[in-house]
Amino acid sequence: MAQSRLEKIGTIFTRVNGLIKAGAMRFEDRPIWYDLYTAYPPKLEPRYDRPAPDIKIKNIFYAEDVIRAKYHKSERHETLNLLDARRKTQSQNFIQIYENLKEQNPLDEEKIFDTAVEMLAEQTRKSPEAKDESTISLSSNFADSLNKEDRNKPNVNIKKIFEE
Amino acid sequence: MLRSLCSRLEPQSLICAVTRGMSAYSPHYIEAIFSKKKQLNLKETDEYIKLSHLPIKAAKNDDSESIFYNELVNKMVNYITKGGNKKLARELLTKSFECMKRVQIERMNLNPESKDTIIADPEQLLIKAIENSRPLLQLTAIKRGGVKYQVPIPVTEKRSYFLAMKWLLEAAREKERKVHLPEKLAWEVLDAAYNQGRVVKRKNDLHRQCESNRAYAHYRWS
Amino acid sequence: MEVALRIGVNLLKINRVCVHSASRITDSYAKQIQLNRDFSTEVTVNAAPLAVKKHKVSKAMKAYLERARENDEFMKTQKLEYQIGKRHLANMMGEDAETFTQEDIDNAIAYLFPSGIFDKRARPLMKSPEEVFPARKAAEFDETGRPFHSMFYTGRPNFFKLLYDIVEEMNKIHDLEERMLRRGTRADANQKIDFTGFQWMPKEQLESMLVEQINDLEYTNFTNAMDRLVSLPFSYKCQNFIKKFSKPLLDQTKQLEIPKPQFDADGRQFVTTYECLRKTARGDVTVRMPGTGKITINGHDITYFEELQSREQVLFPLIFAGLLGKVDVEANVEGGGTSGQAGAIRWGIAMSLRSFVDQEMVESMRLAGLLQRDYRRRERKKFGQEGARRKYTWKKR
Amino acid sequence: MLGRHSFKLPRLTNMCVAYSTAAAEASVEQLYNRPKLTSTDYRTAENNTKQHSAVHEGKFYTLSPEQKKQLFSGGGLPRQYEQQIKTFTEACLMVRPTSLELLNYIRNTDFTRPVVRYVLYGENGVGKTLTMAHVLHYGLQNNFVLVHVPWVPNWMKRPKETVNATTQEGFIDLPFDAAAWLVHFKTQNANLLTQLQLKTSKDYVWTKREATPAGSTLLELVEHGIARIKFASETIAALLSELKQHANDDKCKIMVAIDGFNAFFHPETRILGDNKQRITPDRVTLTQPFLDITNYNWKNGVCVLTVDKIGMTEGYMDSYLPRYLLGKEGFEHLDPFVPLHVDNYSDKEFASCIQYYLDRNWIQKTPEGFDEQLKYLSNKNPYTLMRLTRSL
Amino acid sequence: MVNWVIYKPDVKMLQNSLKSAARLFKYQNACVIPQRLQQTQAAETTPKPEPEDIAVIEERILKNRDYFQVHNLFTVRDLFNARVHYGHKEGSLDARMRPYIYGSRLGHLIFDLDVTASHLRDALNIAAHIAFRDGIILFFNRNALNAHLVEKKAMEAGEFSHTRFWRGGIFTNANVQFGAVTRLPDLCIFLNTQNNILTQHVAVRDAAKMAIPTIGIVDTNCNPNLITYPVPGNDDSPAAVELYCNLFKAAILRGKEKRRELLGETVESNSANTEAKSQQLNQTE
Repeated sequence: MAQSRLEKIGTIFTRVNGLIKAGAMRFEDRPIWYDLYTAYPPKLEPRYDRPAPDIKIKNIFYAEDVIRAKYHKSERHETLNLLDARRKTQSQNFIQIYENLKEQNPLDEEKIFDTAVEMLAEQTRKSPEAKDESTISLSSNFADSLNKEDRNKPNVNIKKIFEE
Repeated sequence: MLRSLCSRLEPQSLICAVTRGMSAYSPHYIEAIFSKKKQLNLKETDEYIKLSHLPIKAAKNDDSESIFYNELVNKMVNYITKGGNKKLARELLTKSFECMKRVQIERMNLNPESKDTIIADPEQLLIKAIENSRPLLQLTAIKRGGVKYQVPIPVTEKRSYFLAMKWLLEAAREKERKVHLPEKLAWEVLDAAYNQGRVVKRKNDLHRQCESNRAYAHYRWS
Repeated sequence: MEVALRIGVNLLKINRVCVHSASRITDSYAKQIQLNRDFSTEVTVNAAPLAVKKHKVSKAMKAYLERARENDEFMKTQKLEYQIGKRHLANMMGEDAETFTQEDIDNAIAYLFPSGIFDKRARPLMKSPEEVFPARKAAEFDETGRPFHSMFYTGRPNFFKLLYDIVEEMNKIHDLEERMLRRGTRADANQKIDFTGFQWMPKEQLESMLVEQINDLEYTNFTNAMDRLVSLPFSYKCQNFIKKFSKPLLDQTKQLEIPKPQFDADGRQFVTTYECLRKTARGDVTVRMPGTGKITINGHDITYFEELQSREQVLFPLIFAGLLGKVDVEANVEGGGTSGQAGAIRWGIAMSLRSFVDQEMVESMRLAGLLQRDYRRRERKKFGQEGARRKYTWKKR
Repeated sequence: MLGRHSFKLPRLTNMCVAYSTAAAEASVEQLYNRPKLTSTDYRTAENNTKQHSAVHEGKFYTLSPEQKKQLFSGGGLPRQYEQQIKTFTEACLMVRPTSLELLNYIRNTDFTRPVVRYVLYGENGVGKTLTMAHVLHYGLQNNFVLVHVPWVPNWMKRPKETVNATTQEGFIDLPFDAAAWLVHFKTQNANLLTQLQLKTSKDYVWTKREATPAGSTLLELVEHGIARIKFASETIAALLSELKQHANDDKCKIMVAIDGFNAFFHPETRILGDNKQRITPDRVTLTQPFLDITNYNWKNGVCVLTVDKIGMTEGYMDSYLPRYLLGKEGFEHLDPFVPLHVDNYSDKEFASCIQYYLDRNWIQKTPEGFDEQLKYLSNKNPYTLMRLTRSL
Repeated sequence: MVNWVIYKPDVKMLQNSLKSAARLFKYQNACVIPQRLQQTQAAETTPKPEPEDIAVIEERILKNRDYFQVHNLFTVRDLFNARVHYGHKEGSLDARMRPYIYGSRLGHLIFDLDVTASHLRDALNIAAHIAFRDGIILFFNRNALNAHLVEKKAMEAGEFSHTRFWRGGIFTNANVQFGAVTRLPDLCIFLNTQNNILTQHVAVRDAAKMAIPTIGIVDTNCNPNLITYPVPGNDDSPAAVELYCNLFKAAILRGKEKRRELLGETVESNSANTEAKSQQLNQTE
């Protein structure tokens, strides 16, 4: 190909463009992407020596992080099943309970926290699923996915996958 | 002793992963199993069927099924050998066997009532001697902070056999020069078989030293 | 307009047929790959199109067609020359040129050009040009230069497609296993593939099957992947796939044919093994079946060997087979030392004894390493070294 | 597959354990599995060699220690056999077919006829010397005067001292060896000679002062030879001629037993002459008397000779046959002689030998088929068998 | 956007560490292109009696900003579900990726999915156009975990893939390496732009050398400079990669379908295309 192979100068477009202008490449022989590039140029020029912008990375924090941190300090970390997007995590539950309580009686934060912890414990004790969740094994996964299949068919059409 | 439970000089697996670079055989060849007893043992396992598809290396020219064959004795012959003169080495060991046997038979004849307690089989004597002079621990110099410590480390089984045979031979070789090696070796082996003599002493010395240096034992891994 | 278009397309098709006929592909698998190319766009125009494209043959295709044509012409002349040569040869040998086969040609060549050279490649030969000139790969792309194979750019498309297929099989089996587990059924242990007695297709064969050169690492990748596939509990479901790449190992004992014993003047059975080699010794050994255990070596008895070790070696197979004192052995050896001669006789006796023992004992003898010829030789001395391995003592100066 | 391997490991170690214990058990087993020994199979109580017959073939008989001392204190048994006797604490000899044959001949000899020369020959280590020992025992028990040379090649190969002979020009004298032989002769025959009271027939003048007058006993002659080593060789010559004389006069029977007789006809000895050249055996003063006594020109005697390959030196050991070993000269010297081939053990002898060894605790390892293996390894050669069983 | 990030903030850490864990399950719910969006909006081209050269059409459709309607292939919510927003840890950040990053959550970088979405749409548009112009599209991926997936999707799209060790010179020395004059791809799609030792894939450089446009999923530790159409996003999670693959496949198939429609061709027997068809049928259900 009649072109410079030095990728560090300009962009692919400028290089091909230069060739066409200089007559080393006929316009009819231009590559397929040439028109596309002119029509839809990339947001930033793909130059090798494009300098890095000096943008500061901001930290992401939320208001409830304070209470979440407090919760995590007292409670041990739970095991999560990443494949299960439906179930809420313990801390999410906790925060929800906490927020609810706070709305009801905006009083002593300590007290609310304690009651929220108690309520959460109550909740986990009630639901049998919680126990299963603590021990993730293959069988529980299967059981889980079976349930999933029953509950929301359109979401997980496992049957179709296997038929492929 | 735990050690006695382990096999002696036995390869742990039939198919060894280590291949020698210059070997005349392709790496998938396995060592010959020329002992009938071992073959019978193998036959009970399902390993045997697998073996039927594997190519086997030829048996070595010192392997045989004859009454003279013993693995340990063979090893000993190899250790005695100098400059490839195995014939001489075997002759020497045979002579020392003869010597041992004569001594033992004479002892038997001296007091016939203890006939059953005296071992006269030189092969058994040698094995016993080697078992008696096998060390359990060994000292190695390990450098820690510029100081070399004599650290006791356990000896692998194979090495312990090697050391025992080496010591026996060294003891036999360094005695006064007028006595021939076979006789000296015979004396050493007889001594060691009765758990006395220089080789056993050497082993005990080493063990004692290891015991006194036990404080350094942790340098082995730290 | 429509008609013209059709003709054009037909022409195109014919063109492709030409390409195909020009390509000579040796292997079926490769052919199969070629046939179900997913990426050729085989089309017919059925309705009035909204657009037309200019028929453009890519540079790559042009170059390929040119090469194919040249190759064809070359092969044509070669074939012609071969036919003429065959005729001449037939005339020389005084036979009919029409019925002159390749075998006849080989014989004629061996007769007319007696060669003292043993290297196969150095001998004169006359073969059909198809065998002599390596087959060339067919075009791997269509007229627009678009490759047929999805993994064309990896350089070894067939091999990587094979790896892809293996993973595909594995995924299928995984899915099956999941379904089965959910149903509560386990894999049938009886149907489990027993891979003992099989091995994967050797590299060379795989290469010829794929029409691609692969390196050792890639071959191990292949075998590892296949091993993994076999180790799956439901692997028997893809037995056919596995079978395609496995090769049964022959029973080692069955590989060697056991000679039938002959009968000598006394009516005794005997077997002679010639070419008993070990180190530089060579000899031949005769074993006679009902015997008294007489051993004759070069006219002497066993005292021909002075060392015990050599005698033990000679007796080893006899002791092992339990035939000591039941057969007579006659051996002639020359060359080499005592150990080598004893080894040669040992091998000879063992090989001959196979005819007199049962199959189980033969296997047992093989396991004992008696039937394996010992190919080890003295290692040569190297210059700059004291011996084969030992180096000279290092001196600073 | 992986899983299976991991299962394998413990089992393998188990196997090893089994193996090592099995080895120990086997050694115990061996002790009890020994074949029952019945002493009549391999032993005979018949110590009188005169009574030995085919019944006793292949069996061991015991030599009483005194007789053993008398016969073989000056040599006559192979060194390793001596060692074995020491270890076994008894001297046993096997009755071999060849010795039986020989004894039979001797028993039926007509002693008025010229002496018959018997030549024992055979491969190395088949038991020629021990056959001769058996015959010597017979001679001792039957009042033969024994003229026994334990091993002639000793004189020709490694003499203790060589001196130029004083009486015979160009000859070499071996005074120490000669004296040693005289001592040997004396121990063997002292009793008999005192009984027989053989006298010298003429004066022997050694020097101006020393002389052995006629009529002195042969023992005195021998004593003189031992005392005056310088004249030992001449004493032997005199002694042998006197003995021959007496035998011709029917005063005694003589048994000549010379082991390694072919050494007298060896092309060369290791003795160096004046000009540092190896000399031939006929120039050794000891040769002539023994050649004389093996001549056929006397009666009342038997000559038992052995020819042996190892009596020769390197390059002359191609065959064990008498014609080869004796050479033309020696063959002609002996010419009418009875060749007796000593062979390897027969099966019966071999079995009895193994049993004897087992009895003496010489063979300690007796796995199955050990005798069979020994048989083929040794080719039933007695000496090889002895060597093989050393380490067992 | 903010809300989505808040949605499950503390699951994030674990998920991120599990990014490259073995694929136990199909990430079906995350990766299937939502049905509501999948219908191609019929292009508003009225049939004309006289067929014109396709080049003219190619030229003309460029005027349409989004001729193949790629913007409706996915929503930002889909991206979120497929965990596209997870970046690597702060320490491994390549400074040139800063503009694409929303922020750092406890040391883990989070992509700005709005930016990602717009970049992705650009990239899909280009891919569809290239496919429409009968260009060769080559998929790259050096992550062994996703290699099979990428190969499979490329095959389904009727395009090419290279997920193996890159032997230098495949582009730059193609005529020698393939032993013949070879047409190089017209577009390279990198599902990750790094090779297995976490340096830049050599093909990125080679493509720039040979003037081949590239589309690349760039993670926070990648260099986006040489990539013509970079798409910032998580390049490790199988879920994310599956989503990208599906999107690119859909875009390419749309381009091809269009072309075929215009040329009036129908497919005879072609497994990949039948598959595409069946999928289309699924979509129309």
